[in-house]
Amino acid sequence: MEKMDRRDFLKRVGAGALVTGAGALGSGVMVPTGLWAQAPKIKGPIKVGYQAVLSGTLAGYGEFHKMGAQLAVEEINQKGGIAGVKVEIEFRDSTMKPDDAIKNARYFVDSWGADYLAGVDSSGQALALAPIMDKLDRVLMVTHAATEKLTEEWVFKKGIKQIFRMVNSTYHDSNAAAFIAKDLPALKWATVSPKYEYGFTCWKLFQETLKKLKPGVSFPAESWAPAGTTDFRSHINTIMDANPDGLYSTEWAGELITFLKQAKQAGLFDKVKHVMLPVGAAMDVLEGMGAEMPDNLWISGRYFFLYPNNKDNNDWVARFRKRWNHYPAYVSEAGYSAIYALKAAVEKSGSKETKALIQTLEGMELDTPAGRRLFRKEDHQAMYDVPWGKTKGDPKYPFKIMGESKVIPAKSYFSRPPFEGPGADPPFSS
Amino acid sequence: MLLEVSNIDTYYGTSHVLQGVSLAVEEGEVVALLGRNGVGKTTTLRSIMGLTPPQSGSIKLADREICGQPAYHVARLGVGYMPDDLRIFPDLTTDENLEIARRLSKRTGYWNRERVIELFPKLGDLARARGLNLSGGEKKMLGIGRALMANPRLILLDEPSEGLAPLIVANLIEVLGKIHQQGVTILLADQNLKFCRKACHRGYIIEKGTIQHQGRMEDIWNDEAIIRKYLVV
Amino acid sequence: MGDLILQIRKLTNFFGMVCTAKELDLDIEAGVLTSIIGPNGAGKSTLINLITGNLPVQSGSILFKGREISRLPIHQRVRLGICRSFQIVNIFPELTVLENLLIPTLALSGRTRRFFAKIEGEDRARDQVKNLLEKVGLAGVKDTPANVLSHGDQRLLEVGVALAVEPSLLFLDEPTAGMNPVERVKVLENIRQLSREGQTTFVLVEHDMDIVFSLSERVVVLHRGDILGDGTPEEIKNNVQVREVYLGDSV
Amino acid sequence: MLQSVVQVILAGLSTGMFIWLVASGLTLIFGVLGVLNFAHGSFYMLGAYFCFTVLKYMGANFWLGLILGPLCVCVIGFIVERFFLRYVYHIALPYQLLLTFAFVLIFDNLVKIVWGAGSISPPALAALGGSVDVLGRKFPIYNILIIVVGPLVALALWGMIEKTWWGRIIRASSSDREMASAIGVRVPALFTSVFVFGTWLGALGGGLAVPYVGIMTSGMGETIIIEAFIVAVIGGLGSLKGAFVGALVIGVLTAFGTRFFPTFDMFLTFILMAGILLWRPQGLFGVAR
Amino acid sequence: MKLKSWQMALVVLSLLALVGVGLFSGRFMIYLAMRVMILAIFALGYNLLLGQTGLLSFGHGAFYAAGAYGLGFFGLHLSSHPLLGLLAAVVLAAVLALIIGFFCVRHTEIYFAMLTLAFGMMVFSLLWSAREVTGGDDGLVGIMRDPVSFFGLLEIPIGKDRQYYFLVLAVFVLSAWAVQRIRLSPLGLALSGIRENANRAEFAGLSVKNYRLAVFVISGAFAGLAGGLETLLESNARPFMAHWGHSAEPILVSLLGGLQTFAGPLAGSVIFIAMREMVQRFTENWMLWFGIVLLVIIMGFRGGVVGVFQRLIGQAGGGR
Repeated sequence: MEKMDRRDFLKRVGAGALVTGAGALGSGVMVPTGLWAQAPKIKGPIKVGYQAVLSGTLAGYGEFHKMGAQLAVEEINQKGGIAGVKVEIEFRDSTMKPDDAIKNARYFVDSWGADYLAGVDSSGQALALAPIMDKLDRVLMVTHAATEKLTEEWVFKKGIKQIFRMVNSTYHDSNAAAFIAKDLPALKWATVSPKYEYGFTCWKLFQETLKKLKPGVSFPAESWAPAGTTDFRSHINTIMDANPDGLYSTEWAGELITFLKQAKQAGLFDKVKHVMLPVGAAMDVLEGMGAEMPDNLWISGRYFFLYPNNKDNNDWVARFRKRWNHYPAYVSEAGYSAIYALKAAVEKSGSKETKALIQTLEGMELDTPAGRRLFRKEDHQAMYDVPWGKTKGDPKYPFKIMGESKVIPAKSYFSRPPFEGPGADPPFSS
Repeated sequence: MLLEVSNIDTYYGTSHVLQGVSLAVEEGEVVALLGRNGVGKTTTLRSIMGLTPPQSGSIKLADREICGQPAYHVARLGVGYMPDDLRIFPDLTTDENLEIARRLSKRTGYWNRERVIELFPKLGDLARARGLNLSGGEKKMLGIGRALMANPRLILLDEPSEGLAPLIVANLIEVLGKIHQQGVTILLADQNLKFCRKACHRGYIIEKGTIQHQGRMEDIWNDEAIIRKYLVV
Repeated sequence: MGDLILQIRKLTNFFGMVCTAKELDLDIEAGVLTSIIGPNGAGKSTLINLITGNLPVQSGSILFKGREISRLPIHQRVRLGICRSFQIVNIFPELTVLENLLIPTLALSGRTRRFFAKIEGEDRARDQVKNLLEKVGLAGVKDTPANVLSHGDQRLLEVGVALAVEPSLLFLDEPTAGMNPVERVKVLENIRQLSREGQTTFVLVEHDMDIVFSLSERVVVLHRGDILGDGTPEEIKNNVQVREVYLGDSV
Repeated sequence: MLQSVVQVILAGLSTGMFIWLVASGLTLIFGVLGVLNFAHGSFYMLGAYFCFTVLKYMGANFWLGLILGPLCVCVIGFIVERFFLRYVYHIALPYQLLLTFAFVLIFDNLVKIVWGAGSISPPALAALGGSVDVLGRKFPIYNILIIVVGPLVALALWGMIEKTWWGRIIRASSSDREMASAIGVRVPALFTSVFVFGTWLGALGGGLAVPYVGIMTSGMGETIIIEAFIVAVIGGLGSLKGAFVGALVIGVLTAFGTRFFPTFDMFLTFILMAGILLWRPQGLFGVAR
Repeated sequence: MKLKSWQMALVVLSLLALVGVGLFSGRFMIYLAMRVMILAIFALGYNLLLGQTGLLSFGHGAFYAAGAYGLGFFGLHLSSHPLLGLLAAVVLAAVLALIIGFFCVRHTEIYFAMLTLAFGMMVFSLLWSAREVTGGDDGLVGIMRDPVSFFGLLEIPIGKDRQYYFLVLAVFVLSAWAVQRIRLSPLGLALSGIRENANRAEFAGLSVKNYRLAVFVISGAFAGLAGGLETLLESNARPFMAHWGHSAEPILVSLLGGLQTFAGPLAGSVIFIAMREMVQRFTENWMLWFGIVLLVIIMGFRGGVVGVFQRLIGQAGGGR
């Protein structure tokens, strides 16, 4: 395995940034420029196969995916497409089942003729797709599934180069949370988390990192809720029996709403002062909880529409709201950016061939609503910063927002891989 | 003619059970359907009731065609039925078994709970006992009582004397007499010739799905050849 | 003749709800065509159910050829040589006549365990079934599904299926019910013939007294779970008690 | 420890009563019609959505929504029974399951089309949103309401079945359809009415579920129907008493399992189910069919 | 039972078509065809239980999963020989079916269905919970298709989908042939007898319980075979395979095609996968339309598609 030290890595990143920067020079972010209009003509439309869950209890996530990706396609086509070629997009229901994910991907590539794949919600689906991606040989831009194994094992170790991930992985949900937690006056942490790999992994990483960052901590209780839990009363009891100072929970979507509502009723937030919800800043949760959302919970997500507070992002949120009458969810941003990543890659490489796209995407920097993303060459993970903050009310919004945001730089908690061995685990003191 | 069954053919699956059965019952008569096991007595009653609709033929109740009508319709026209296995509703108490039959029929008349209990005083003591806890004899009383509660013009009784001790059979004859006095027409199917002789006016003898003989009960009783042929060893 | 093929001792709990439990003793002699008669609810069917295993025996013993069988499952009793036909048609309705008869024939020789052989290749069983078809007179309809046969033919098939396991003791529960006269004669001839051959001891439950008296060598009268009469047809015909039972109790 | 156990029992009771509300309709329908209605979970879901809609658009209060919402679902139940289910009573069980399963697919998607794909999270009820103190820990008033409502529904059902005229006809018809028709019961009409009533029970459960669960989604019926199935099977299919006891057992067992054996709580439910079925195939209070 | 000439022609044509798909079709078609064949193996075996013997199991997903995980474990820890792996899949599934079947076959109808459901879900929750061994909900991932090697003398690569297709086709044809042999064997006849009239079968000298257990194990083995094949195709095994929702698939397929025919599960598998695929192409609310189609089939084509087809042929040919 090729060894690489940090300086090398930074150099490459720097170089990538330079190139990309040059490409974007003098133009508004995301706005197609004339620079690549002269590029050799690409044949036919560029086809994007996008799969997300469109049925069942999580169907709302699929809709948010669609809004983002659809908006990007509309914008791009309105302005003449990618390098003069129209973008076509087709959505398919992934049903959250791995075998359906595989079937969809095969359909997109082998039958419909997709040039680029995006979407995928669950870790199980992403991992099921990983082994066949080299055979399908299309770039798969994962916009939701969070398992670190995808980029760490399949891209980095096994060299399945077709896989990229637009969003944060479990490292953000666990390690970054630990970085926040270490500064909180809480020594005893407990969790109520989903009873599947995502929940298990995040809790394990959170504990490991926090232990290193703050040796005195203990973890007196954990409680696991199977998918589809509608009643968290017993889980809440488990936590309250342990009497912790802090609660960490990777519950998400509807189940997080249910959990928060029931925990509030049970007075959990009166007893436990420090609560961390790594995916609590999702729009469905914030909107769903509305005014009932307790104040002062630490929340984060893959993206939050008020961050970064700059013109690009604010304009995008405005466009999104105008088009869909919704605030963008994090999957919307990921879906949107996934299409723009394709655009950037195609325009830069002048080709829609997978090989060219991979080469271009590796190390590419991309300005997106969530801020500047860097696709790490080694594991194809997009590096970008997502804030943590505490819930608070704001008269401008009918729901609680993230106040007092705190940004942990992605690279400080996101270093493993490619840096294996001693010192690769957080805390990653430089 | 209150009941006129003409030439009905009834099948159970492929089994041609009734082969052109015809019989008639006058208003106010007590008529017996005699025959050994398995000759078609039960099926005849079920066909009249609409539980096993005949494939062809005609059944008229007071000149109204009821062949092929659903059972509940026949019941509401005033036909009471007691099946051979009685089929007392096991989850219902004695009172409820009676009540349900009365309220479902829109007919009014002589018969009500008090009158039935007058007829079978034992049922008064068992008012709150569930059907499944009753003895065979008690069920039989309840079965007859239930059939009466609808104030029917005609009741069909399947094997009323079967399994009853001699003393009770005698009692039953008395009871049927009382019922008859109230103007109820009775068609019963039974194997017990002595019982039928005392309880009925006329009799039909059925064998292998066809009526073989008919006549006044006294005549049948005195016809040794007929008895030997159709009824006894 | 004269060997006891079946000995029933102190069998209880075998008839309907009407009467209290009594104990019953009954012997069946090998080779003697026996009929069991009695009015409804006398306990005839229950008795057969107990002997053949359809109902569990509560107490008492049943010895078949000297062997206690009252706790054995049905199929083991069948393999020992006890079989029965049913009062209501009880065959394999959607299978053809041939298949109906093949099942017991193959089962008897343990060949139904063969899961990869072709049924066409089961020559021995096919020969046996062919004989049987001739015997019961269904050869002409052998490929007809059983449920489209006439009722009489279904009854014939019912008897045929029971015979196919080559029982040494066979209970026939109203074998001629629902048959037309021609079929009836055919069945009765068969029974008489087979009984004479002596491999099978027949026990008949019948209501048709013509049949009972013309066929049986011994008649047992059951009434409320009790044996009311037992003897030759002539003896039974002249038994006053029996007559009473059929015409109704002393009213 | 005592505090913990009491809390777990309370949580188990409220879970159990919840499942009971859904299982009661399922059991009633099976007991009388002999049909395993897989779409019962859909009625639960539709109940939730209709209650919510009544609440939202008619400006009605929660109780009125709880009355009107399920009534709307009854209309759907009527259509399902009268025009579809009625024709499969006499055919084999798998077809019945398949038919009701088809309705699950249809209703789930119709809800998605009509109300949108995302979860809907209605605001908490002002009056019942609070909590009371039980051994030093808060317990929601609404859960207490459910713990009370569950037995009340059981009592009402029991009273209806045992004491009313309609209940008598139901009992008579469920044990002997043919005899019931022979004394004048219009059995098909009765079945329709029972099905519609069962639908109403399921929809009522759905309406009550929303403040309890906090959200509703287009697939919300699928989890609950499995739990209701398990409960109905353990208790004995068709036995309301069994469903009630089964719901309590499963509710409390799940609560204890979650609290004390977190790894195998799912496993426990099914091992209990298998154990009971092996010991008594007809379920705790079922009658062998 | 002799094949009629049109049936023979249909078989030959289907085989030719299948080979043609493998040789000339696009990759997606090949993939779909493999899914259809794997589902068909599952359903054909299952239908020995449901159609032939009349037992409704809601737990055959457990045996499918046993095959999938069996092949997965075998491949990851012992040998990555695909045929040995498939053998391991079948053996593990059959053993599991023997154990579960032992408890279940004494009951029938709805009780049998519910018991098998409970056992199947137990397997599901074990697969889900025993993360260290099974990988939890992520399942076993990355099971590769090594070449089929015959003692090192001959190696047939199956890495590419088109190559693997012919292995699946071969297994499928063998399975279909085997199932048909079983259907037409003395055992098959005995099973039909048990379905038609268990009491009479008992009086024909059959130990009904043992025969039920035997067919339970046989159908479980076919489920395991299908599970193993799918694991090789998708290179993963996942707990959902044991879920009742997956157990319901062969039921659905058999009912769609027709319960009491050999071709029923085959036709059902084609319809199930092809219809879903087609509906999915024109609407995202595919479940709605799928539900409506199901409704129409149940209300209108009760004997399944094959049953209706046969009736048409029968009418055209003038009776049976």
